[in-house]
Amino acid sequence: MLAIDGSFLDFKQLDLLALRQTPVHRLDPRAKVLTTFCFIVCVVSFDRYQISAMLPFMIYPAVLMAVGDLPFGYILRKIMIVIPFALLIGLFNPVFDRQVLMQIGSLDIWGGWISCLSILIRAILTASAAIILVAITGFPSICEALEKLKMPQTFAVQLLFLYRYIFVLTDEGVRTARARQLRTFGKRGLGIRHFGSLVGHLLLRTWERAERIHMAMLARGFAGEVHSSRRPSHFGRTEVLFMAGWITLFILLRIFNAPQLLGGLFTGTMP
Amino acid sequence: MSHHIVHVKNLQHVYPDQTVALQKVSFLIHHGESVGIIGANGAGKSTLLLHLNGYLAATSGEIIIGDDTLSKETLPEIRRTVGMVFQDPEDQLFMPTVFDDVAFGPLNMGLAHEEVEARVTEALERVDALDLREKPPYHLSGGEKKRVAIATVLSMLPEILVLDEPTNGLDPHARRQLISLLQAFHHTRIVTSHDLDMILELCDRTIVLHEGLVMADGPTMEIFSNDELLKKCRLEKPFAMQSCPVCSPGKQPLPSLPPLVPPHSSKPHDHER
Amino acid sequence: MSHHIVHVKNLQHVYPDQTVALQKVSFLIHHGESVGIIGANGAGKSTLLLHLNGYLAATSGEIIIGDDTLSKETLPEIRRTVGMVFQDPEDQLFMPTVFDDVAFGPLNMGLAHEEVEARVTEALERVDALDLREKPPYHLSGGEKKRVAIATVLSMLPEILVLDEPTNGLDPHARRQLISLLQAFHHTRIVTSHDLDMILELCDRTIVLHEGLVMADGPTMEIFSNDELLKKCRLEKPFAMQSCPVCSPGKQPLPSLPPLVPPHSSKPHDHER
Amino acid sequence: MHMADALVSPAVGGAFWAAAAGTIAYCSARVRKDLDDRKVPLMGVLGAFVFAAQMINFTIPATGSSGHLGGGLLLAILLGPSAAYLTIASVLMIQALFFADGGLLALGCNIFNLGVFPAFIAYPLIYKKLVGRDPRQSRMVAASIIAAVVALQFGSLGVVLQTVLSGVSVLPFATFLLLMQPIHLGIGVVEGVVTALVVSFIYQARPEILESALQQKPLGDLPIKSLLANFLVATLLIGAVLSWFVSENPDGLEWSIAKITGTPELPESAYKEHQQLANLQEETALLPDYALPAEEGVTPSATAERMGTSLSGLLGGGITLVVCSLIGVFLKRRSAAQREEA
Ligand SMILES: Nc1ncnc2c1ncn2[C@@H]1O[C@H](COP(=O)(O)OP(=O)(O)OP(=O)(O)O)[C@@H](O)[C@H]1O
Ligand SMILES: Nc1ncnc2c1ncn2[C@@H]1O[C@H](COP(=O)(O)OP(=O)(O)OP(=O)(O)O)[C@@H](O)[C@H]1O
Ligand SMILES: [Mg+2]
Ligand SMILES: [Mg+2]
Repeated sequence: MLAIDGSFLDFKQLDLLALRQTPVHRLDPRAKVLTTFCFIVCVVSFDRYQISAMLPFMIYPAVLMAVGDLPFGYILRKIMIVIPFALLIGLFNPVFDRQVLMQIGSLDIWGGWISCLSILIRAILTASAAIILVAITGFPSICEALEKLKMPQTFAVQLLFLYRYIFVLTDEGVRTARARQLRTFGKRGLGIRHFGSLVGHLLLRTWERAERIHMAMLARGFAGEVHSSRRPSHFGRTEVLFMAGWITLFILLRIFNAPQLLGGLFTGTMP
Repeated sequence: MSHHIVHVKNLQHVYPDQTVALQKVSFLIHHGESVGIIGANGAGKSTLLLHLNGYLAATSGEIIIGDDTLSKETLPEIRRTVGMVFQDPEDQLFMPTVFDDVAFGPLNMGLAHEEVEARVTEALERVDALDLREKPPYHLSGGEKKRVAIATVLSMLPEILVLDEPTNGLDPHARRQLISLLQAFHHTRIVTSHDLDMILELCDRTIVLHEGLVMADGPTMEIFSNDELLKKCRLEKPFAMQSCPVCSPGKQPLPSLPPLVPPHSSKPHDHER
Repeated sequence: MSHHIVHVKNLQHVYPDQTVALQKVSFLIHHGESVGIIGANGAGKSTLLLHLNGYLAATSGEIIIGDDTLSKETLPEIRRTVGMVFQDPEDQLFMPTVFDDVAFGPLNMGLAHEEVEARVTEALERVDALDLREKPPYHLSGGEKKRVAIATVLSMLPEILVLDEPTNGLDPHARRQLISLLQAFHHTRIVTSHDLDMILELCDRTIVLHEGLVMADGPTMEIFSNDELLKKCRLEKPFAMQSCPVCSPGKQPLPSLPPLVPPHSSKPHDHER
Repeated sequence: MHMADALVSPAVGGAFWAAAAGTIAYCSARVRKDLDDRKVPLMGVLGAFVFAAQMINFTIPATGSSGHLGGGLLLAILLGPSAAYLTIASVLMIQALFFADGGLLALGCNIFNLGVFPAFIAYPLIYKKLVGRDPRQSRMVAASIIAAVVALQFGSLGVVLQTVLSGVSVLPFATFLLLMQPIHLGIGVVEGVVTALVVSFIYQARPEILESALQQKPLGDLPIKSLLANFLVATLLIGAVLSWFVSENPDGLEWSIAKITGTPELPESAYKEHQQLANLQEETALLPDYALPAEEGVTPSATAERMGTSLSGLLGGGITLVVCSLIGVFLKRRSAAQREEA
């Protein structure tokens, strides 16, 4: 149970990070969303045996974490949570792909190991990009950006409601789970029948809350449309520079294997 | 402009499951009055309030706000006139930031952006929450949430302010702040609460509901002096009017007064350890 | 049997997001005492209570219940000893009927069915809710829910009863009932609340929390006579003491007593129409 | 089980993004047309409910392991297909952003796998048909189980197909399928039982909630069959294109460059320098090409050469990491200093 409280709080903290005021926080959210997307596409477009060429992409999360004043340990912890799934599938690679691609001393390195490591690096890169995006933008602004990029309004608005009430409802969920746990005396888990009733109660309360929210909206003149109160944000020169700079860098790094060139300088394998 | 009376005539409400929440309720509230509505759990207070801005439709009876009888046509105008603050501010603060939330009503009224800005600033200033503008509501404390919830309503410049149990869950300090805030308004105020001391401070007039009926309606002091009435309606005198337990332990509502030196204090507490 | 003391030593709690909710809290509560824990919103009251039955683990410090120090091994035994009633009864009632809910704890303790039956009946009787046995909890009123929530805990025969804001949202009558109910227990009772009048009636001893520290611990009467302390901790005197000329000399309790015939009553109210 | 960015190729991710986005647009239009302005807050709050419910675990009988509610089918039952689809999509979006669960590029795949099947197949074609207008407990349990199993089987099939098509994992199709489908059979049964329990609880407490969902008009002007047919065609097309794509050229960027320049290889740059660099890259990549043959008889000299190139790759990689971190540390110091001044 404590673990759950913990991960939920993580959620709150990520949200708090978005309230900071740094140059990257102030950028128009569209620029950040699009850049993140390009980053991810470039990273996943590497072929499955590629490792070294992906490493320079670390520069993007590193710079944003630094400029955005994000706590490194915290972001790292969040990334660690995601890695197991990718690794789970990736670990099958050494089983099925045993062609020897490389030898270190007398040790054969199978293609499977390489591609597994490649998956791991992808997971770290893409996960950190997503988490950093939220931490420097904030969820509501991401929604706003997506709406400007033509996401339907109905979807955007209900997404905002979802986000808003996650905090309230998970609190409720935690308290209910807690009340139950305190009367179970170390018996693990919950019988499935009890589960139905417990979640049913939670659903009932949720439904009633939705009715009250709707009531509050009507009381303030809601007539089916949520008007954006945002002052028009502008996509200015800074944004263009930010996007153009990063995307150019991503493409260059995608085409040229920088570490290889760099390493070549030292080992003298430059042609 | 009308003089913004609230006139409820023979209001009855039956919920779909046949619960009769209001049997026959009538009263007239004049402009600028501050009226408390009190009653036991389930007496029908919240149900009554939800009629005042047309969220619930009366089973029978009539409601007149200002010059308009409540009906489908007058609903938008009436919702603009009657500002409703719900019991749980969580339900009322549903937008991503405090600013968005306070701007929600004015935007729905179709106002221009500068006008909205101005109203939001003014409303937040009045509840002393201007510095919370950009915060998301889930990072506010209970008292702050309540104040912002009131601002969301003030920004629509309502003539009548309706509040359901505003002091619930607040600590004494936050409660005191809220009461001062409400005292400073010149709107008509209609307030329900179980906090009878708040009613005593805030409201000149009190309406007592009991099982969907108006049992009494009159000056707050008179109502709270009527022991029989209070008892019948599952109410009590406000504590401020009950005698002080320290000074008059003789005749008094407390079953047993704790001795001034309780048994345990013979041993020293070791919270200093 | 042990004498069921509750001994908290240098308790500190830091939430995962680095909020320091309790800085250093120590106290000793003896068997049969009734102790109030008061403080402003966010002072750490609920956090403290959640430690007493091991739901939250202390960041540092120690908790001794009866003869056992709270630890992983003693947890089941301690949860049996300490019965916890949460603020919102909705959180606590999750089974299809009241009976199931009250039986949930005893069944988990592995008791035989007759024994469970007996305990449920006894617990419901004590809170005067035997006739609600077969009802689903979502159809109960606020006061009823509260009483059933207490029964769910009583059925486990706890030695120590811990209640978080038990009177919140109850009408004066239900509140009075609840207080009498609690007064009749001989368990150790630990109660938090913003309802200081309830604390005054129910608790001989009061602990004042402020920003995670114990600011005072002593006889309730003494605490509530200390104006300076109360002010510092964002608290007020209980209302019953505010109006008393002896207890609050000088300062008139009610800012201004409304005249017995308020201005508006010159016109007759027409709620009888 | 979620698809992850690390396993998806840009082509597969992009194709399903397009499919998901199209469906979202369609469903949003439908919900708007409903004119039930209660629906939008309700969808949002129920989405949040799914998160809350997922924090509560139950014990799966006879296994000792624990599970939680998935929620897709439940949402469909409470909200109807279009609104449920949008809600599921937004739940997944939050998971992708906040927990990096799945990932942004794989989001399209996940919305497709976990949204389309429960909302547009399992609920209208199975659950609704089986329960009809008579939600008795036994019928409801059976219908929920079947519907949930079908939805999850399709969903996990989707994960398998997308993974295999992407070609990042080398799990053979058949093996992967044999791994995934039985697991999801179990998960489906549990999901069905749990959904049925929650629904019957609601039916007892507030029957009108379910009735209003049941009364909803069938999917109006665009009949569900044609919608499904569209899905089917789209999926087949995507599948066909992708399989060609994967077998022909595993590298999306190279492919698109080839597409743009009309040549099958990287553009033979007119500039000599560029040409040189391109060669260089080809020769010195840690593992230059996906299709690199790994026959037995690799000559010693070839091995040595490869050793050389991989060494430089490792070294260069190490240096790159150090440089990245140093830049990070430097920037952090600087911005901290600036804040101090301010
Ligand atoms: N949605 C509903 N459906 C059916 N009955 C309802 C509904 N809401 C309230 N009731 C019933 O109507 C009656 C009046 O309820 P109401 O909420 O108005 O009371 P209240 O005076 O506000 O009580 P409290 O002090 O507890 O807030 C109660 O008996 C209640 O059970
Ligand atoms: N789960 C949590 N994560 C982080 N901080 C928390 C959490 N719960 C409470 N807090 C913080 O810890 C402090 C103490 O909270 P707590 O709930 O114990 O206060 P309280 O005295 O019970 O207040 P109230 O009178 O409003 O119930 C507050 O600052 C609160 O914001
Ligand atoms: Mg009410
Ligand atoms: Mg508390």
